[in-house]
Amino acid sequence: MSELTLAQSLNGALATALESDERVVLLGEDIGRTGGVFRITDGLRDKYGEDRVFDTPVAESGIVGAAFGMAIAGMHPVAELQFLGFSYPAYDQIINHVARIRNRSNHRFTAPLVIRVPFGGGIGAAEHHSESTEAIYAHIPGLKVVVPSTPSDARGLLLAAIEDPDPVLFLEPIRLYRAVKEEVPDSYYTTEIGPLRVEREGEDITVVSWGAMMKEARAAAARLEESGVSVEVLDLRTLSPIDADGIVRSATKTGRVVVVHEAPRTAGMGAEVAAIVQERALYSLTAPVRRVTGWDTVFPLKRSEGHYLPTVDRIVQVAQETLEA
Amino acid sequence: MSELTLAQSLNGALATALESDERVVLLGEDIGRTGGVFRITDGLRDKYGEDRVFDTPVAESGIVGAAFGMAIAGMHPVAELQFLGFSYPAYDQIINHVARIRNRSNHRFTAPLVIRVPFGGGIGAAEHHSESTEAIYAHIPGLKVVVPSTPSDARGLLLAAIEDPDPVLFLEPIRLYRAVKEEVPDSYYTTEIGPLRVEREGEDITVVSWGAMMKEARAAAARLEESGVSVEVLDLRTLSPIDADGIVRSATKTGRVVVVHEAPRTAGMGAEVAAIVQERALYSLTAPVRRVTGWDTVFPLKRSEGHYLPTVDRIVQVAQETLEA
Amino acid sequence: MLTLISPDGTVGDRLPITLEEMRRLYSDMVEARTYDHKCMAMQRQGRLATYAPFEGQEAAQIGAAATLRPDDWVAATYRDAALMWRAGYPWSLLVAGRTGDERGGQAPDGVNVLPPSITVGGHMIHAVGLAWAEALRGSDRVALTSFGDGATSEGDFHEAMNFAAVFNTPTVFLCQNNGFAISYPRAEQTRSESIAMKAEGYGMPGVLVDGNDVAAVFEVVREAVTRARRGGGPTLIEAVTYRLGPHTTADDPNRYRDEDDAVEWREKDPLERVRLLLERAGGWTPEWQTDLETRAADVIEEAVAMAEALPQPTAEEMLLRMYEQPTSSIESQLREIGS
Amino acid sequence: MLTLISPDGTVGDRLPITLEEMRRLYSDMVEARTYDHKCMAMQRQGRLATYAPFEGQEAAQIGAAATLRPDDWVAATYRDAALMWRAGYPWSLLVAGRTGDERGGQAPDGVNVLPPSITVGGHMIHAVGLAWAEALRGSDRVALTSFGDGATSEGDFHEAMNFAAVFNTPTVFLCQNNGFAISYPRAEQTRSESIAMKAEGYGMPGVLVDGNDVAAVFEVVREAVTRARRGGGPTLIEAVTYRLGPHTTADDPNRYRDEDDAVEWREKDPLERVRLLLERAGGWTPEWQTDLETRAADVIEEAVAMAEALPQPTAEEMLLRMYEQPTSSIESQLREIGS
Ligand SMILES: Cc1ncc(C[n+]2csc(CCOP(=O)(O)OP(=O)(O)O)c2C)c(N)n1
Ligand SMILES: Cc1ncc(C[n+]2csc(CCOP(=O)(O)OP(=O)(O)O)c2C)c(N)n1
Ligand SMILES: [Mg+2]
Ligand SMILES: [Mg+2]
Repeated sequence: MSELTLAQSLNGALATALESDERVVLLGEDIGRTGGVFRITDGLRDKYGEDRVFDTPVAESGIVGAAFGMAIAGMHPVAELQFLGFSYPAYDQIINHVARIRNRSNHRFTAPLVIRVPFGGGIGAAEHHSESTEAIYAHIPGLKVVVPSTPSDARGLLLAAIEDPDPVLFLEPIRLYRAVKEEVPDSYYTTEIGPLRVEREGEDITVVSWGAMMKEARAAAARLEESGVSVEVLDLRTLSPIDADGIVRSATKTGRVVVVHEAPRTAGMGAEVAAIVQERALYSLTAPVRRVTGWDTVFPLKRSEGHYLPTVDRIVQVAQETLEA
Repeated sequence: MSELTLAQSLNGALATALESDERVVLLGEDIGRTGGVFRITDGLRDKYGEDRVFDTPVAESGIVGAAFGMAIAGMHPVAELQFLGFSYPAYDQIINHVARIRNRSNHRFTAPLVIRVPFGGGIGAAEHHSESTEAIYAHIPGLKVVVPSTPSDARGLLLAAIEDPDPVLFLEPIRLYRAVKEEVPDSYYTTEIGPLRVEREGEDITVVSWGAMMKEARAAAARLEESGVSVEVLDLRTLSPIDADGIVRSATKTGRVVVVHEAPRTAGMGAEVAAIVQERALYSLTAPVRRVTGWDTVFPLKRSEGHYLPTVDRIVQVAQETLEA
Repeated sequence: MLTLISPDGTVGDRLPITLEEMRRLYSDMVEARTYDHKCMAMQRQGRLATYAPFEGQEAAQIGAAATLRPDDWVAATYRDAALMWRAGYPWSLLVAGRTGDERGGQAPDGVNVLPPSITVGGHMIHAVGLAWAEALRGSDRVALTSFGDGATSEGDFHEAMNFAAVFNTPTVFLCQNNGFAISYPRAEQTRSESIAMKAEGYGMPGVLVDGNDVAAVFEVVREAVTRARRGGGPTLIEAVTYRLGPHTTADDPNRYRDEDDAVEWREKDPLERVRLLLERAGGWTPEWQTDLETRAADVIEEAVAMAEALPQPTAEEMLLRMYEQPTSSIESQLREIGS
Repeated sequence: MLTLISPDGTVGDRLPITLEEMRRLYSDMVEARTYDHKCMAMQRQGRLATYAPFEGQEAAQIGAAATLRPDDWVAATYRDAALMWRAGYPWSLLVAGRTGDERGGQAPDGVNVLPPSITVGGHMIHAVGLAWAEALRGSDRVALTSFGDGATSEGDFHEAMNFAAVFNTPTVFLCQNNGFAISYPRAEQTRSESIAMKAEGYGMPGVLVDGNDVAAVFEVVREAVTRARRGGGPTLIEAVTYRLGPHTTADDPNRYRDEDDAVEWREKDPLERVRLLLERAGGWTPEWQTDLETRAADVIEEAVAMAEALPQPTAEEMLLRMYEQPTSSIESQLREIGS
């Protein structure tokens, strides 16, 4: 066990994967010499060699396409894209090739690769550096989308993603990289892709979130508990496949659901959560599922970030409205 | 007035736009010499010249990026991408540039361009030729997403899209190109982007759809009426901005909603419709909003198309379950 | 541009292969053309979905594939049936794919040929990744990727070429420049004099070859394959050829090209020149030709029969084909279908 | 590679411009460097978001921009503040952008400079579309796009170059090869000997120039601009230079490069060589230098003050910036914010 940040835990998980499976290679922009813009691959090239950890030209489609070819040939590549806002040049490779090869070849060829991407805002970054467009990936059949929010989940989910026989998009919440520390086992363990994690049990209302917004979700829950409300907090952890049963279980119990995400509201993952809840727990609902989300705008620059990101206040307010409905 | 197919109506609208606004130019793969794979631009290069209608190299990002530059410089380009499955190489240009320039330049530069894309399945086409990934575009702030399903809407919406000061993704239902004929005015008219169209009024249940699935939605409604059910059918026509008020109005009236689309269910636009309805009309709902959609799979090849596409039977069955709920 | 066999069947001072090998290549081209004609006919009968014929491009495809080892990788396109077949992919699966059946994409075990890429340009980088993986684990397999002149305009072509050169991967890029991308002529596709010369911009050798000359194609591809196998890195080869038929069965070439061109190119037919050469060398008789054609027709008929005998695919298969283990969403949709 | 002014300030037989023009270029470079240093300082004080310094690249940027007409188009990057400014973009807006304010992207009316592209590679094709539009309506405006060595690996570079050549658009491609893409050295980015030579693969002229020599840059860009203006089509220019500072304020160059390199490149400083030249020609005095620096400092301080005086942007502005007319979704969210 070591007390680790999320960033350290990811670094450790990658080291473990490189150590335990020779099919694992890492590739991406600046991940070798500098250890990546967030230093998640720090030290790995020195330790595991230039034949395992590759700096690449600036070409996202190339990175994913090459990793895909390697995966078909039997390797387990872990590609890094620097920010989710720079993943779009690779969108075609992901949707038209990576996610489809098993289908297209009727299981003959498969693409066990992981695409790691830092995502989300809140650090006053430049344009395109704060995106959280998870919905456009969760909509792709054949791809799994995973989002850890704690150091120990990060390790378990990343090792599970690398082991997975199918491709996984692994989204890393930038704002949490160094925000929390937790005891993380040093052993090789995996956390199942799919099931959500009940972060906190409660009776009156369910707050559903993932990634960096878990911080606000937790804080809002704590605030609400102070005024005597019992809040159940769910960390989805996996957006595709989404844990519909887990969400419905909680919604049925509390009858009230608030879903929180950074992405714009329209056609975001909050819609899917709301759709599932009303589909399967309508008669348990005492209030509509409400969405506390980013607005339908481009993620703004530093000075307006506060206008955009869901705050603890907004979550608490919407939760209270939901409780009063 | 002329009796036109949807394809002919689009061709006429493009001719009208070229005729009435010299800022309009057309560009895309094979749209000049051959009039495009679906002949939507047939004859336009001969009539309006090689300086208005351009065949381009095979490069979707280049087509959209160049059209974007032209739009900033004051033209109103209409770009064609051959199929929605080939739009992904241009996704980065669309999300990171086209949809953002107004925001990024605080209104100084704008991109009044239209990206026309045939979409949807049902004609036994090759892989990638049957996509309906409208959700990944509707999620993009700054972009409008329009989908006509009738010849007269096609003309009015396309002219409105070309006039629009902001970028519009214009999705054309392949299966309907030549499936219906309708009287279409020859005059210059626009149909407002945004408001849905009530295709048929009813009291007992609302069926929401768009694009090619309108055909099945209509047929299902007709079938249900035979058994005495009064069905309201909504054609969304615009997916972004979505006409939430229009949807809620109908849902409030009928209390029962079925949404139908071809795309995979998870994180598709049906989720947004369901989310809106339960958010704003929960207490009017007598049954959950149900989604009749494609499965969470790649759109299959010809022999399995029937397994994938929502059928009239499936819609009727789900509507009946909703009515009995 | 390297030509070894002229359209009239005469050769210069050398041929890279024996007469017997040449007979094999000829026989392969006859079989491929038989397949192509059969598919065109089947499509007209409504038995196939859209079909993209390769008539006129047999030399480029057969000549290239003949240089490969059975365990090499191939990433090719919708128009590369001859190439894929010569690399080990059964005709029956190629036909099955064209009937609209995903099972057609399932190469037999041991055949390292990817299902044909329908997107233009996206698959070349896969051959870079495949080759890179082989090099990393010390095998001497190479990856060959085939694509058209139009595909060279896609950004992915650029990224693939650059990655291959930067990482020195054993990848052979085979561009079949058949004059058109659907209706768009090669002369407009790019202003560079040749496609082969684009290789220079990546620090990679580029070779221009007569794509209707099976011996010349064989020679230049073999050289590239050998170099790649020995760690010498990637090569770009431009095989200049012509698509004699339409782009696909949905296309009408009269809209964009002069049929005189096609007539001219028919005179450069890749099969006929080899036939003339073989005849002159005593390696061809009308009886052998009849024999070849009969055998080819039988082989293709059998393949068609196999493809058409595949049972109707089920909805369950469609859902189960998405992941190794069905996810919760697939499982719930399976239940929905079952009900 | 064309050099006109050597690092020691000596010139060959010709200079493309007068002494007075040279003084202007020098003065501009001093002002640009003042801005750069100021931004680095402000970032350390927490007054700016991440900043990407251009120190060492002033000659490439000022020399190129000086060739443009005020109505020409510019599509440049996060590192091109000097270029954008010389093309008419006010320092105050450049600073505003760096404080994290979208209003910094709003070029004044008449200034045809796009907001800096943060994505690598995506903006070059915009300069193709801009130039194409101008050519179509018969204006003689050109579009210049600036980008780095790393950007040439993106697929969009390829598509932009190809479209420019195919449609003969009046576009000037200026690659500032500053040796690195963050930590990735130019030698690995591509195996081609130069970036300039990539132009050939598109049938476009490619020119290699000493990017630290403002006169040489001016000359080759002027030639390209003139050709483009006269309908002669696009040009690719590679200006070889060096980023003396870190990639951005978040970067530590010691992780990937030898500081000796930077020392060596400091000796090729683009300002110093012009100062030496001017001094020798009687066009430079220490008093003038002090004057320039004082004036530059004042100008930049004023720009900073303007940027920092911009009122806190509102949430409403953020929503209203998405469309000309707010859509129904924007309107309902405005109401939500208001409540
Ligand atoms: C990404 C993408 N864009 C567009 C298409 C539509 N399309 C199919 S074939 C083709 C032309 C390709 O030309 P070329 O590469 O020369 O190959 P050929 O068909 O001549 O063999 C186009 C544009 C596609 N399949 N994929
Ligand atoms: C599409 C995209 N991918 C990755 C990045 C992250 N990134 C920012 S700058 C940079 C290096 C660019 O190098 P170069 O083009 O040489 O320009 P320089 O920074 O040296 O001026 C990278 C990879 C980005 N901004 N956009
Ligand atoms: Mg071709
Ligand atoms: Mg650089």
